Amino acid sequence: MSDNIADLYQSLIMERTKAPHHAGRLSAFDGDAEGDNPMCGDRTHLWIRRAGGKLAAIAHETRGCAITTAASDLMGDAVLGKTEAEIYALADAFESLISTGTAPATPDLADLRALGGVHEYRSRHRCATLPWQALRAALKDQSHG
Amino acid sequence: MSDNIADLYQSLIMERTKAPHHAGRLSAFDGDAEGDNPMCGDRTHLWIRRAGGKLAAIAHETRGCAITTAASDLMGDAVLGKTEAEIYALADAFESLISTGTAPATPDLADLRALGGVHEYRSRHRCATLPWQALRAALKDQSHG
Amino acid sequence: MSDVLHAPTLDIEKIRADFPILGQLVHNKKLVFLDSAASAQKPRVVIDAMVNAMETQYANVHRGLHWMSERTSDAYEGARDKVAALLNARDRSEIIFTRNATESLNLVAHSFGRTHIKPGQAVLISQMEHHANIVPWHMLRDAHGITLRIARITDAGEIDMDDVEAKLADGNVALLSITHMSNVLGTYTPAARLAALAHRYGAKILLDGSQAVVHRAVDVQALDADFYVFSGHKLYGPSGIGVLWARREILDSMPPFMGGGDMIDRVSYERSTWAKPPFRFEAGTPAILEAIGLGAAIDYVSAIGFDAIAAHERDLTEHGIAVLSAIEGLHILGAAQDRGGVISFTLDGVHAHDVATLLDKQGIAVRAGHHCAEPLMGRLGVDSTARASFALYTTRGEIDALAAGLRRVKQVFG
Amino acid sequence: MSDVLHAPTLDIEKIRADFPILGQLVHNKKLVFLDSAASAQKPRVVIDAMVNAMETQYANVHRGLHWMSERTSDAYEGARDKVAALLNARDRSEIIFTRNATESLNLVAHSFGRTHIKPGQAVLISQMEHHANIVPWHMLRDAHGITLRIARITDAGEIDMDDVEAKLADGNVALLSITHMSNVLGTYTPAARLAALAHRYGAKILLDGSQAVVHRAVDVQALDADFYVFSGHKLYGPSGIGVLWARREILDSMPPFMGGGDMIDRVSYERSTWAKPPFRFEAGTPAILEAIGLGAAIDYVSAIGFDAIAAHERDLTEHGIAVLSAIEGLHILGAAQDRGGVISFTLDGVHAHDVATLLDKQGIAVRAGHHCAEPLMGRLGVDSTARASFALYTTRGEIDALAAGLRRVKQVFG
Ligand SMILES: Cc1ncc(COP(=O)(O)O)c(C=O)c1O
Ligand SMILES: Cc1ncc(COP(=O)(O)O)c(C=O)c1O
Repeated sequence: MSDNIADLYQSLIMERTKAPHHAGRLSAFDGDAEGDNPMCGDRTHLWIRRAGGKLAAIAHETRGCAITTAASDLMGDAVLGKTEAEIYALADAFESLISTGTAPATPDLADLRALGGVHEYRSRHRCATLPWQALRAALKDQSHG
Repeated sequence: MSDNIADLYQSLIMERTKAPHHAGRLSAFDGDAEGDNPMCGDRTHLWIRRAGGKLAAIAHETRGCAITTAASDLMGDAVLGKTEAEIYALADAFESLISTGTAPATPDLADLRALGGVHEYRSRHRCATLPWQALRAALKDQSHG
Repeated sequence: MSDVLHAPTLDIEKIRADFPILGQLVHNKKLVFLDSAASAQKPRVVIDAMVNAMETQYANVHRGLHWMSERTSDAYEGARDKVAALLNARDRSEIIFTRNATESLNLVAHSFGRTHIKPGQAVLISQMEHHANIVPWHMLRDAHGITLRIARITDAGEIDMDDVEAKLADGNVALLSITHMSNVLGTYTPAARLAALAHRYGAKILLDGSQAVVHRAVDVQALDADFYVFSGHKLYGPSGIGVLWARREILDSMPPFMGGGDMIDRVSYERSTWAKPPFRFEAGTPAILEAIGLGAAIDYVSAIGFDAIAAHERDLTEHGIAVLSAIEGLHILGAAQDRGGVISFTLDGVHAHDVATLLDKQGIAVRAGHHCAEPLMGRLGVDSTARASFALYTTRGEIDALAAGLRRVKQVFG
Repeated sequence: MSDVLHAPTLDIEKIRADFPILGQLVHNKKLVFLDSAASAQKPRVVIDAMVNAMETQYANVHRGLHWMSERTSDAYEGARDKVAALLNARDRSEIIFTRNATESLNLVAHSFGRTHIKPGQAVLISQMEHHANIVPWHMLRDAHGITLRIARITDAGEIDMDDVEAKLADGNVALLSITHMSNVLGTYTPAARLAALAHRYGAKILLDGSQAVVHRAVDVQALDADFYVFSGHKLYGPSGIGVLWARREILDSMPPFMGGGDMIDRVSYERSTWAKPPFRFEAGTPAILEAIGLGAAIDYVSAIGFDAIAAHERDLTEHGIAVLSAIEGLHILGAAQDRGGVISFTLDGVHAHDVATLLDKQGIAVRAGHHCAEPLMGRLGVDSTARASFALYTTRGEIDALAAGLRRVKQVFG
């Protein structure tokens, strides 16, 4: 659009909102967690499975705004095949991108940078970080150990 | 004083504050009442005696500011020898003088008009009307009937 | 935009000039402020009244014997007279200043609730209450053992009067506490009928007028209400000031909510005795400047007149329903016969948050979320809605801008 | 008048120019405002901050997704940061906005009092408390069965530390709630020593900083306090805003005081769950503009610096004691070693009300009465006092004018 009202909603975000790659549940998983934002009803449920010290599979069921849905899905891309340490580093870097507007050069946030525009909307920060909070919880989840 | 800071404190008020005519107690009385203003500790105790349908005697013990003390004392002058109906009319007229700044031509407020300046000081209204409230209570007092 | 004026007696351009903020740009777009139901903008006269007090006539109230304090007390108590006139209260002592409608409700729940509602007795609310008229009753229930009943609303978003009557019928309801206008659906409730019903079954009635008082003249005596609450900041006044009106005889029978200066008659180390209403319920230094600001706001709306305001807002609401309904995939919530200037809606395939953000980028302020009425969202089967709300300074042109803005939102999500 | 400046770093004429009201005339005399302990005047920057918000950046906070609401939320939460810095709080979430110190005290009495003080346990206050720190405890006692103990003051108007210890000694005191500076006698209490004493005997300590916070830097961590309360309007901020600071772990353990919007996590028809502090304690639309004004006031005093303010006020107080003591028949109440800018006095043969009225006629504003400390009047053996109180804008010349004014009062009564 001429005046870029949709800056925030980059095509990557819109694609993943309309057709998420990681939507669904895992039948075999070793961690899961829910995140929710009572203020607007955003809700995401995550399932993860590890193999050989790395994240081998991830799926999410997200009901919420475009930002939350895309954030869940792009997170899936970013964390697959990573170690827990790498995932926490990514989470920290992403949360810093959202809250401060900038992130360190490493780790490479890659496509997650599409969500950088959320920084300007303080009331939307939680939409972008909700999936990452759920992921931290899922990584700590012992109940399926 | 040159700039009349003491307008309110007319000589009649100062005289009666320093040397009240009706200070004291009645040994024989048929009504008494106390009035107080917790905000500043002003306190007045009134005793009255009727004879032949008229107020035959009145005395007060007043601890308070110059306005309250003078108001108690000038009230004594004004009500002595009056019937209850006349006293209530005076009370109404005086209270109107204080709250509105003007009073009807009758009944004649006479010296009570010295207190008219209190009208301009809303926070002092109660100082001037306190004795009259006590008098209304003393007139209704049945306990010594 | 066409700012055609349809309510004949309201000169909208003149009114808009009274509100300095309306000329602001947001994201380089002209501000279109459609969030007045959350809090309204302030006219110049309100700002000036507060500035004037701070610059020329300020001191603490009630306790001072000097000129500044007397003048400030006059202004503060003058604001009480204005509120009394606004609500047509029988007496100025029936007006209590609080921080906001929320505090007014908590005051009633705490003071009236713990002394006049017996454990086991019930408070009846409706399905379309703001949290401010739900949570205090939860707290009273948990502390004091009352029960809470919820009257149903119809699918049109109106009070189900049969259900209200059914829930009053056993005579065990001490208080019907109900909104006078829903902040989500815009529904005006039939307050006078509700009051008659409540009284028939021995209940008192509290009306939450937070929204209602902004749009129409309110007469608490004609409604035969027992309590009425609202917030100054929605009525074009400052934040930090709210109102509780209650019948004097009820106030006389209520203990204080908070203790401190100004609300006492006498204090010793051993005990305190209470002042009469309204002071009994105003502990400590009140919101002096804010009462003065609210007084100016009441003067302002009174000068315009609620007939003109109500007519203007009725026109805006009709226009809003017409142009928004024309947008494919847009659903307006509620279809009450009698409604004020609030329209909540959902847009297929677009979350309310995304609607609000994309409208904001166009300079258009709407609210999105549960509007502090989370249980109602469940009743309506939605997680959240977007809400456009209108004030006396809102124009048809702004509503057209909203409709155009929503079409662009749909394109982005298209 | 000679406005000689004795505190080297404070440019008093420049400061006075910041306060528009100080140029006003009262009864055609230049205003000499010596009633700042009741409520202080407002500097231009406070007025401007509020006007600027209303003119350019206003909407309801927290719940909005649009620009105006985000900017207003930023400003409101920014004010919280400023208060946290002023008190050197460990965390911003420890700052709760209330209406005034009175509400802060009632919040503690209600929420902490009913959950952390068991029936039969005691609250210890002193003989020189403001009603705001007496009446809430009477109410808690009557509702909840606590007891109230009163620590003595010495004839000099200082806390009798032995008596405090004696009244703490049985370990049954849950809370020592005590003024940090008396609004009648000017006495600063030894807050850090009182905190250590309270903690030694297992009590928490609340400091009523309504007066103290105005005159000196306060560091709640250095004092090792548990609760601290004050009002914005005495600190050159607007009315309608007060502060409660408490340690986060205490706040975490406290239930809400009022219920409504913004203080909840989730609400259903059946139950509500609470948000974390500070929001748990801020129900409904807060005093937004007032918090912004208070933030500006804090910036203002911080820029001047409490070292300079305290030095200036120490100088004024010494000067005031000297010139007032020289008046025959005038008696200053209290003679504490450590005191702030408040002097209460009586004048032989002249009631305090008459003193205040006759000074007012000369343009001089002082307070007269019991100063919301009625029990202390009994302890001091007086019905009422006159009180002159000083602020950062007060001059020696104004104190000289007070002394001259009092001499004229004596003439009238002579
Ligand atoms: C020591 C003290 N505590 C409490 C208060 C109460 O303050 P507020 O009336 O602002 O609640 C005051 C001021 O009047 C005070 O001086
Ligand atoms: C219907 C209704 N009730 C109560 C409230 C609470 O108002 P406040 O937040 O000003 O206390 C609101 C506004 O949010 C409302 O719309």
